[in-house]
Amino acid sequence: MSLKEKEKKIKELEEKLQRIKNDPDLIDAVEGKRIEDTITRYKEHTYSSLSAYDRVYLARKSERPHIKEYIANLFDDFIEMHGDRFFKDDQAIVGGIGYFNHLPVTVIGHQKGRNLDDNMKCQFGMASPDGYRKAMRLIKQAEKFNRPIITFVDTPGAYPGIEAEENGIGEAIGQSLMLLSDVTVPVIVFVVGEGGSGGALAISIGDHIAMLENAVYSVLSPEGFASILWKDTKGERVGEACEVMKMTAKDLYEAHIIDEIIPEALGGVHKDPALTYRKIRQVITEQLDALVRVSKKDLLNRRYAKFRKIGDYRG
Amino acid sequence: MSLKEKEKKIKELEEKLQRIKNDPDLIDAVEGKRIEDTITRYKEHTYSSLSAYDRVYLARKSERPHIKEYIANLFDDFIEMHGDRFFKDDQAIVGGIGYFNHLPVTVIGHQKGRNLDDNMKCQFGMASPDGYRKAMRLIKQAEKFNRPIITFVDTPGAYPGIEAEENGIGEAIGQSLMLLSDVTVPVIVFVVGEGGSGGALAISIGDHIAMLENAVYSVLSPEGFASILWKDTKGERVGEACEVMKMTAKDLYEAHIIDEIIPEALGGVHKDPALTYRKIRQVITEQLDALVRVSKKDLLNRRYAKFRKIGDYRG
Amino acid sequence: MDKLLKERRHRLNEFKDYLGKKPASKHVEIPDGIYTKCPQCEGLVLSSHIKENMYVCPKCGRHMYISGHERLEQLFDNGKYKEYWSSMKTNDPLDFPDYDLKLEKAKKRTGMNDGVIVASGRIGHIKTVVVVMDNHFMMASMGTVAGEKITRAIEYATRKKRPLIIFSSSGGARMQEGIFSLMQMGKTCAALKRHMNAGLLYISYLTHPTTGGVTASFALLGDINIAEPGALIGFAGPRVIESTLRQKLPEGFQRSEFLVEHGFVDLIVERNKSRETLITLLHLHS
Amino acid sequence: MDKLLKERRHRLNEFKDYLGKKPASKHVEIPDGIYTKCPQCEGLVLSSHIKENMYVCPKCGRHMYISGHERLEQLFDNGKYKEYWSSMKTNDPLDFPDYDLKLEKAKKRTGMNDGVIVASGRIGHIKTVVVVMDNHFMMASMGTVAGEKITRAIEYATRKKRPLIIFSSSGGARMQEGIFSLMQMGKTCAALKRHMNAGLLYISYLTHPTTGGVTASFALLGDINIAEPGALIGFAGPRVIESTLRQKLPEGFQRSEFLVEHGFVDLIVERNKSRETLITLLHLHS
Ligand SMILES: [Zn+2]
Ligand SMILES: [Zn+2]
Repeated sequence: MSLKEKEKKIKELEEKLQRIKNDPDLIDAVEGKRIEDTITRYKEHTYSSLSAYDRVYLARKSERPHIKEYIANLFDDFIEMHGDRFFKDDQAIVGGIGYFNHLPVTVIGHQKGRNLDDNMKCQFGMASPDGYRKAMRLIKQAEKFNRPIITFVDTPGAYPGIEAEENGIGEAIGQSLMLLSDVTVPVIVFVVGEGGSGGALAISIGDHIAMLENAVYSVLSPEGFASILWKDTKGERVGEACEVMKMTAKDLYEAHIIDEIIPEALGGVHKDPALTYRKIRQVITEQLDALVRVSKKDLLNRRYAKFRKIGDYRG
Repeated sequence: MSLKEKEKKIKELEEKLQRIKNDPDLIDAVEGKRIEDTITRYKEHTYSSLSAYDRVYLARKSERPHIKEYIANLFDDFIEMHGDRFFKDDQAIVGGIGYFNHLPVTVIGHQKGRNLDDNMKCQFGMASPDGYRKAMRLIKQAEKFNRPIITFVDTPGAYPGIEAEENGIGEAIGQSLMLLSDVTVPVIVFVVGEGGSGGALAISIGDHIAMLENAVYSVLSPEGFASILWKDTKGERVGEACEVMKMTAKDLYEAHIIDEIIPEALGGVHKDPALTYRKIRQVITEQLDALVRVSKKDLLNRRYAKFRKIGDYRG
Repeated sequence: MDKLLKERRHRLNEFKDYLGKKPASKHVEIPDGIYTKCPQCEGLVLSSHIKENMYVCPKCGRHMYISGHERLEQLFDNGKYKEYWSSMKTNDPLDFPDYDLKLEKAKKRTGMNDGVIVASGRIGHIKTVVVVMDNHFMMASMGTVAGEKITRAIEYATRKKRPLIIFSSSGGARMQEGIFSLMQMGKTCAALKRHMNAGLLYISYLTHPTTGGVTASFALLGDINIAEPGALIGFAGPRVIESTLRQKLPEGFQRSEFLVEHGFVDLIVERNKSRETLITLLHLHS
Repeated sequence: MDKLLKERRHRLNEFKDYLGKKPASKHVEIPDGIYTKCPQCEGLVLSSHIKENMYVCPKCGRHMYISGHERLEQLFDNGKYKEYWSSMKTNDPLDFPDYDLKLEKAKKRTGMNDGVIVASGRIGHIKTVVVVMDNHFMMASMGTVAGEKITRAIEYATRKKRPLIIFSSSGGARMQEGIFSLMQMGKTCAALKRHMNAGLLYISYLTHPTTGGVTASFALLGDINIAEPGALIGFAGPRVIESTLRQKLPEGFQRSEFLVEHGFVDLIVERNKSRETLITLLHLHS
């Protein structure tokens, strides 16, 4: 049974329990408790044995908090900044300035929409060159004012379209990688949902990379991967692709690609966002505390070494 | 009589003389010489008493050398570079790298066309934001490689159009002014034709500003000026505007806006471009010789002071 | 080429029309105690109400002309600020016909010697240098006085390590001072670069209308660009472009919202949120 | 969302088609002494003539596949260069099914351990570090070996203060090494930034086809970007885009000339002018 089906079953059971509870003729307290425990055990079992494919399903859930919720819950006096100063204000990337505790920080992240209208506006979180150029403008501004940068990554990938190619989506991502690799302020990255391809990487070069428990991060979507490598056009081997790609937080932590896993509530971050916000807040606090003490030179050298060492070769 | 009419008359006389000269029955050597002297005197008189309006007429002549001729005649191994890395390759601005004598330099200038086709391609030398952004890219590149910059100014002004406004023509000009004011390599500017408005100024912030004898440089075209200030829509007061605006090389030299006037052949640079190329070559040689000896700090301080002092106020 | 020139002439004529007639907000006089007709919604509002509302129409939100000094009073803590170089006057470098008369008239009308006011004081306790362009003085066009005062303001901010806010509003370069006006664009941008190099904050605050040489120099170079709602902001005037292209311009062309969409303005802030927003931004950068 | 995913899957399938079948130049085998049919003009040309002509069709100018080593021989003075790190092999970090077999096949076909060749030598007497991506080795996709070799090449150039030329050609990131491949984009760009900070010259030379993660990392970041005529250069493959948008792409989309027009390539240089142009550029920057 897929996680989607299991979740449907859980939902049905919970609704049933609710109906029973609300009808005093049908149940006594003891029996209610027993049913409740059964559901809880089923949930625990379901969510403690998630496959990589299940994580992909969870990572893409539209109920998950989006960038604006993270901003609202983690930062004070946030002011959103708009535009790349060349061409456009790409809604697929949100950026601005606010306080973390009492320290000014720059926040940048992908924006996915919740309804079709929003989805269209922000292209399902797939940014165009103008989005990455907006991000770069804000990164340079953060550097000028010595503000740490915190990014939230949640995108299926960069936008594949005529205008995006015309305006140099490849160039924009490359520039962004180069810029972040050398920016003299601390950069903390949170992969909170889907970390897809170069479009995700473009704002993921940082000093500390944390990933939510059910987030995924990969070179390409598992669908694309199965399709390219196995000519699987019907999606029959997507689950297999998810496993083999090692795209879950746990896989990436073990491969030393990310530094930390942020726990989510049972069933996903959206079941209890506050829990995850608290943990993220703690990570930012700890990291800023450590990173602002490091000299700019050491900061850059460490960041360089962090990415420099990724590889697996011999000879 | 306007200069245009006088030039027509000169041309007719010269053609007549040529016909006479070619017919041995019609003339003897002495008489030929006498007619020739008369023409020469008339030419000398005409071109030694040019009004500001006449200079505008000469400055706009399509026969004048354009940027590509200056490049071909002054620099070796020139390689043109294209594109702003954001959006477009604006043909209204030409830029590239070549040798001046044996020193690598970056050359940037406006490009006007000679025929309608070229005119359309390069918008009559009216650059769009992408043109100024291409120039800025090449200026930054010149700074990276410590190459002096030489600019050739010849534009009616920046392009007034929807796309130019959408893409921030004002922002692009402002950025260009800011960048050139602070670039750590020598910048030598030649106003070779029409120096129109912010579109000209954008590549005219330099350490040495030279202007061709018949070039003009002004806050706005005299037509625009007469129209705005005197509601002259029929062009009746354009001549007066030319005088009052003080837009000729001589006026600007006296007002300490430019540093040097480059002589042109009688009748305009196109009558003997080699003469003017020689003089430009000499100016570049002298200036580079002096400017490369100056420390970067002094170079920037002097350039700052040069523009800082322009003004005329009291109190 | 002749056709081009003719067209250019025509365009510029239209531009003049625009400069002379357009900015409706400029002509909304607000005498105390009587009603004023909003140029946008045409509603009648008590003039004193409009003034209390910082010259924003309470019915439709139209941001009308506010004098430079009124803006400064509403911006600085307790309305207190020091003005600099207010007596500076132009020497009329082109000796331009009737320019002196025009200046005299503008002075009588506004009590100022030029459209640019330089002020310094505290905003949310933070010492800040503020420039306001008041377009009741010859459209706050930029001649040598405006250029010099703005440059001095920037240099002062750099020297004192203070943030800088410029409220732009201008018809562009001042024609009567010809090339001297054009050069002020380079001068102000050069000064701004030094302020920027010093790591200081520059907020550009664009108000209706900002065009020409001001748009093409310091007005769009802010670390943060803010615009008032509905302000016209562009290099070439809309009529110039319209008559060049012989086609209708898109709805909202060159308005604040258009500039946000095209990536040149960070945020649109209503006048009654102006002080509050600036205080937040100043603190975030202090 | 499901529809989106389905579409994405469809797109990627098309992308695969593209990667697997498209680059016609890849499949033009040129055995000595017989005729070869040009994939563009379909003319028959003596194979030895094509080889002498640096694999450019003498009839229509089509730039066909040239092996990495042949390119290097034609580029360096007297065809002499030193190759680095040629024995480096991947450890197959994902332990990916059948990847080892694929690698073995590619090695047999090309004699190389990876599609990236790093070389150093003199070009017009100037010591230069050169990287060539040879797409006969698994489309020269970038896995950890390609990423490591390119990074070492850049670091070597930085350390020795030498100019760097990278001839790109790639299907993008190597899928079989998953996230490790993606990270090579960041690694190479970080190394490039240090080369740039040192004031050294980087010429990116784009050849057919350059797509995906190579386009979106170092390939468009040159101080000077050069392209071979008619090369396909893009992030998303044209079929991916076409099937997403369900419309015909414009003529010449993502070809070298298109990139010049849109401002991302400085110049298009024909292969027989390549060495001469690079010598001029190297000298201008030495
Ligand atoms: Zn109203
Ligand atoms: Zn052919």
